[in-house]
Amino acid sequence: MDIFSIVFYLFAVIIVVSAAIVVMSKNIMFSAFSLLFTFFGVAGIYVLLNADFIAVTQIMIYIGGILILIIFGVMLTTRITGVEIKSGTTGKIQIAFAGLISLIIAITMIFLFSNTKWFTSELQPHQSTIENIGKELLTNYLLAFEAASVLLLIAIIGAAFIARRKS
Amino acid sequence: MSIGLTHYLVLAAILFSFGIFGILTRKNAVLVLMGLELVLNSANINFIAFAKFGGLNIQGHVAAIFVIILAAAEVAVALAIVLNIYQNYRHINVDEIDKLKE
Amino acid sequence: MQDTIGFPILTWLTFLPILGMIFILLVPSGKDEGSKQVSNTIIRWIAVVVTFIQLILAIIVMFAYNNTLSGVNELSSFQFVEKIPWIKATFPLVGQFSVEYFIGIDGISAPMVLLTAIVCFVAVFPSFNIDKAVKGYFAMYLLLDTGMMGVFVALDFFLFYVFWELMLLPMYFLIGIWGGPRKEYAAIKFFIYTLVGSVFMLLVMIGLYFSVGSFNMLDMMDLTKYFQGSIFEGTGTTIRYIAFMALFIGFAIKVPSVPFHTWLPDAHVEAPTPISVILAGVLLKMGTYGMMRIAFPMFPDAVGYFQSLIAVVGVVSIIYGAFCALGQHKVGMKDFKKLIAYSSVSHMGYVILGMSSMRPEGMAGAIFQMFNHGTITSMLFMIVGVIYDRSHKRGLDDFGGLANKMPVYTGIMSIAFFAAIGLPGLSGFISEAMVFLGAFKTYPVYTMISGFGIILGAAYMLWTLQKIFFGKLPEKWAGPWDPTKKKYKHDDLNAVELTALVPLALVVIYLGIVPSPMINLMSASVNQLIEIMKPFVLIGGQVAGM
Amino acid sequence: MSPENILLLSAVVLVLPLLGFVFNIFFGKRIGKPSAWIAVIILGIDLVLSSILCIYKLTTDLANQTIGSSADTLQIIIKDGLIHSKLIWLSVGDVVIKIGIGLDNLAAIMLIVVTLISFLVHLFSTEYMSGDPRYSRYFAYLGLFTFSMLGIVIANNFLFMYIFWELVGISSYLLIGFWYEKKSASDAGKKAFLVNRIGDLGFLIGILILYSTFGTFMFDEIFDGIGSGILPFASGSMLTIAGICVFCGAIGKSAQWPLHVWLPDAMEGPTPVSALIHAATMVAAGVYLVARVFAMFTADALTFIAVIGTITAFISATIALTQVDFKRVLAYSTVSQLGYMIMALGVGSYTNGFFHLVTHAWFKAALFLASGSVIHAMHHSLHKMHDHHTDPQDVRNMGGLRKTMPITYLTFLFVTLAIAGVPFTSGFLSKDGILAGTLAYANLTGGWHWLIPILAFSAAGMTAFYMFRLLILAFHGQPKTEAAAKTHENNFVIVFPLILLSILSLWIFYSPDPTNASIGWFHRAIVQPKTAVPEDYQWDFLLIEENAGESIKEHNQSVSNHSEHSAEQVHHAGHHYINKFAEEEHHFHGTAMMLSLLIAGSGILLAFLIYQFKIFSADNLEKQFKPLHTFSFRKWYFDELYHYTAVSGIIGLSKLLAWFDNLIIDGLVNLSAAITRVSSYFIGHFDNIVIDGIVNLLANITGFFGGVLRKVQTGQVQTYIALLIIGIIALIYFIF
Repeated sequence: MDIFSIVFYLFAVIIVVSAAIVVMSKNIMFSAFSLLFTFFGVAGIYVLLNADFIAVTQIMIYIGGILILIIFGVMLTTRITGVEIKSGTTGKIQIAFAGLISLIIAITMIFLFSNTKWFTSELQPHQSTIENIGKELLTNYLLAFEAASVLLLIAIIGAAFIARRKS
Repeated sequence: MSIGLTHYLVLAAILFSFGIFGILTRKNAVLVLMGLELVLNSANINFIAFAKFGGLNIQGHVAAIFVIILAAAEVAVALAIVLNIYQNYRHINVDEIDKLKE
Repeated sequence: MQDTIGFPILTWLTFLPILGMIFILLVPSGKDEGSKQVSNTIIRWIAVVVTFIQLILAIIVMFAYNNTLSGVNELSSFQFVEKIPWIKATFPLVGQFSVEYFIGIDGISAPMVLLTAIVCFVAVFPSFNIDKAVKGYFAMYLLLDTGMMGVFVALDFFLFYVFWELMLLPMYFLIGIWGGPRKEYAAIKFFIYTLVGSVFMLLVMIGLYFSVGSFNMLDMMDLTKYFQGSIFEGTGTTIRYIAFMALFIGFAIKVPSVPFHTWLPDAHVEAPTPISVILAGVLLKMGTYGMMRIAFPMFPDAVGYFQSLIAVVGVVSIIYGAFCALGQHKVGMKDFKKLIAYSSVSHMGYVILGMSSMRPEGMAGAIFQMFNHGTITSMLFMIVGVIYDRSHKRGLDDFGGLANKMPVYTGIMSIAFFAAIGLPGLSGFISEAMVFLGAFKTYPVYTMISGFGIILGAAYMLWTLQKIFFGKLPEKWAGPWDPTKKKYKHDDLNAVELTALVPLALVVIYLGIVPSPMINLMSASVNQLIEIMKPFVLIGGQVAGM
Repeated sequence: MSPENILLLSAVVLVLPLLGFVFNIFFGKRIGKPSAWIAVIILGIDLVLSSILCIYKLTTDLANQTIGSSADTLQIIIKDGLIHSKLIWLSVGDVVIKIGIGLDNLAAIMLIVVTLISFLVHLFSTEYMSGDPRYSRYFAYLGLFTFSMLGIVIANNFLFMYIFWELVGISSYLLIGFWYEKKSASDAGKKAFLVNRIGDLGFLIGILILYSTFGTFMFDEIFDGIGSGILPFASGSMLTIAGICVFCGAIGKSAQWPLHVWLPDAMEGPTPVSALIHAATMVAAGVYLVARVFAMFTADALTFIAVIGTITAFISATIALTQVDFKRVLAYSTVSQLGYMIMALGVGSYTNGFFHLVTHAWFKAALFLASGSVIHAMHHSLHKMHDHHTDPQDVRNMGGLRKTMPITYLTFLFVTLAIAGVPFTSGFLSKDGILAGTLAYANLTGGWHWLIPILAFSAAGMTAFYMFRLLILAFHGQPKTEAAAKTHENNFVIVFPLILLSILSLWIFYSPDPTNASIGWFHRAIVQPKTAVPEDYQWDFLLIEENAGESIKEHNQSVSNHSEHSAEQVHHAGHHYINKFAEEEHHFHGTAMMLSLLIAGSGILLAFLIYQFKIFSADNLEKQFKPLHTFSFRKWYFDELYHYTAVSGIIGLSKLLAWFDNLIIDGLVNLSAAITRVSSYFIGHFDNIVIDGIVNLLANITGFFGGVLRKVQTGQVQTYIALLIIGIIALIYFIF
């Protein structure tokens, strides 16, 4: 077992455990903080996959943006002092049913992934991806890029519009 | 056995399942959103894994970036909706919001 | 490829109205009566400004235009060309499907571009009288403008077709919503007629595409580029004759030539004034333009086969249209607009006759006649619009003695009428004379027959002139003070109407005295077109040796 | 003057009236009455300039030269006394269309005719039209007309000719219909324009034939082409047809039979206009055209021209015998005289034909202006009496004007003598020449051609008769109405043109010998051009004899160099006739003179016997020859004939076609639409009942199951997601 594997499994464990906490914890704040670890773990996996830019993006956007947003959402919608800080689940039968479904899908996917002969290419020597991503974004994916920026703009405006307090 | 493509895929599958579980079980809309984030992250792992091993190369990275962008937008809008729901219902329990039924 | 300006001017020319349309749609419509007025005024002036800029651009194009270059089927001598891949898709069975955004002008389209810009600009002014759904009206108007301009600059058949259909839709709504009492009938009739024409065109277009492998019109004109064994390969085959006939009918509906003309009187009668102006001024030209741009150079062999038939269609249109116009004095509604509609049929017949001659004079005369008919008929329809606005009548028997009440109006109208009957010194004469000169060399007998058209033309025009303007003023025209309109009903032209009419009158007079700028514009292209046709068609020469 | 300057000056002469037109159209109304004087001054300048041009042209012998080549934009050519320019107007591919103006003796003399009469008419109109609400507009139209007429005169190509031809038509339309409140006036304008258009169509076809043959509009190039043996469609008869087609233009404009019907109606226009347009200039344009392109007419075409001219001269003379409207008599006399000119050109008497044009222009303009003077006076007198029903133009309301309007009477008398062909007038000279020409022609060709001189002489007799009838009825005897008695002589502005024009009708201005015009300057200046038509298609007597050309040149030179005495000597010395026809004409000169004097004298005598001395009662004669009288009075029923054939035919056809278009063609379209609608109605019902029934059945079944499955729809997002995922799993298993 080389150091690479160790690191991978370390991150994998972090991810799995924290994800489990996210979905199972009764306390919504716990969930939120576990989500932080999950995101960190995923960022680590990205690093292992030579995706430096994506890893940085993951940290900056997911952790710096999305997570903060979610926490704000929690705070805004939950009376901190009230009873509702703990989030309930939907009931025993549903939990069992959902667990079953999740299990089935997990087993199915793992089965599929491990039994498929993926087409694999030679590993590329590692190089910084930032420059290439930049080029791609501004050439082949220019339209998509622009569309995405418009989408973000719309999302901002839309979010502000939806969330505004009705007079 | 060195860490290969399958490892990453399996990890992603597990993450995905957790995400689905979260979405299906939680009452709180914000927690549902967290589940959704997990699902998106698992997808991203797949993209990046294929970028490295499957010859998807830089395109995989770009796709991942777009997923992240979409996630950001989605969270913003979804939280806005959540706030709106909160203002209307004074709670954000998704199982009690069944106006769609009518 | 000549790009003398270094600026995609044709794209601007074409899509500027769309930009204007967006602006117009952004203007908030007011809630109360006062703010509604304000927003309507803003919308109207946006339309004026947009079409005016378009006109300026068109004039710039004309100045920058190099009239020694021929165009027609040579890519290298087209001007202001823009060529960008637009749609590119690969289908498993069909193969690659590619459409280009390919535009440019040559001597055939240049006069039409100018005409479109002029007519669209002047027709804005009579549109000021539209009070119903102003925003929608002008949005449609500008969309129509883009469609028309696009048809004249497109060099890719698919693009051409797209613009062709694009212009159809706003026209349908403009007639169907803002039209007269039988507007639905007229709009549907117009729509179906034109759609039938488009279907013919579409079929041939697809056939050509499979034969050439692209929608590039210039490739379609090159017989050597046709695939081996494709349906339109070779010359003189039956399928090519059928295809040409389909195209010809498709375009003849638009012209409209007898016997495909009956949509025109109805559409004109029901359409509001500015739409009549555009319909007669620009839309009809698309038919003959399509023949010159597409049907003729792509199927020269079929033109040779059907040449005398085309000439006959022209002659019949001239005579039949003139007779029907004359008949409007006696039967039916005695509608002024209907009379002009039939006169359009007659005048467009000269274009077809000129084209069929395949002589440089005839061909150039045909293009020039297209331009002149556009300006003259626009004037005529606006003239009808002027009295219709004042009296809400346009029957030929409803008026009389207007010359005394409205002298300026009568003066401008005389110019239009005399231009329409081909008075020398006005532009209509030059083009008709050139058509005659060319056509006589190829078809002397047909030309002599069509000569009766000028007598009939004079007859119905002078008759109209007499009924409406001469004689004694009838009682109702001594009309009382109309308090709602704050003017006498028979007021002479106001500033808005003058702005629309005077430029056209000046163009008509100027081109009547100095036609060479316009003729030089098209000269090289006309020659090139005739070069393409030469191996296949009958071209009259000096008749001495015959 | 250099050639450029001559042409420049001609262009100035041409354009000046146009400036007047533009000025009066835009500013005339604002400045009011002075606008007329501006027009008069412009015409005065024009008159001076054209006089300079004419005198220079007639007295100078220009050497042949060419400035510039045919490829240049502007080329100036002097050849055989014609100085002209060629300017490239349009070029399309290999087709080059040129225009230009030219000046030769013919045009130079015509310039004076047009500008002088136009000037006098302008002057006359300042008084005659005063008080009209569209006073300045009237002068604008006069300017436009003068411009167009001058354009016809100095055109050197068919295209220009045709352009100005049409412009003349339109300005005449505007002027005839000037009082457009009257329906009859606007009708007359329309009629004039349309009838002219029929002739113009022929003209256009003629031009098209020539253009398609020679590829040019230039007169000289076309003549050269014909001369070098190129014929349209390689056939001489096509050349004849081309000639006849071109002549059709003249038939229309010069009101020749069968298109003469517009001219009498055109008298609805203001009287000065009638003098300018319908007496002296515009109607003479047809004659001018024939003279201008004389070189291209074949023998057959010339015969056709002569026959048309003769018929016109005769028919209109018979109509004029019975008309009672002052101006209509003059109108028919104009038609008749125009027929004379056309006939003269047709028989080959080129110089005399054109000579008659000029002399006729003076005296007919004078007649019309005199009639204008009479009508003006009658109108005023009626106006003072507040009588608005009596027709001021009807000769039956006049009489005795000799005493109240002495100057008008004297001038009218003099020009009536001129038109009747009494010696010492210009009319005598020119008419005599024409009659001699017809005799010569008939003698040379023989056969039925003798009808031409016979009809010509009888028309001359009738002319003398009806002119004196008019004179006697209007001026002699007792006033027949109160209004006539109260008329007054008009003021100087009206009378001056009358005097000037009647002075111009003296013989002395054209020839020192009152019996023979051929020794005057006019006949030296205007010489029949060398015919371009190949000998096979031309009368041999019209061909210019080879040696004759030389002697003519010498003759001309000697004339310009020596005194008239020596000219006379050369004249009598013998062989200088340009062709056989001229010689024959000379021989018949004496006979024609005697005959015409006899016939005119008897015509005048008869008029005096009937109307002055009442030896024969006019009423009795009328009763006796009732059918003939009615036939003449109703103008041979030409108007009715045309109305019931051509006009009704065309209107009927147009009605039919409009109806056909409305009902049949549109009907077919609507029928197909209706068929579609009906079939769609049935299909719709089928669709509604059968197909829709099946669909509804299915829908009910679905509804039932839907009701069952409805319970699944909880409205909860999570349930939906769960179901979705189950679906996906199922799909995965289904696939693999």
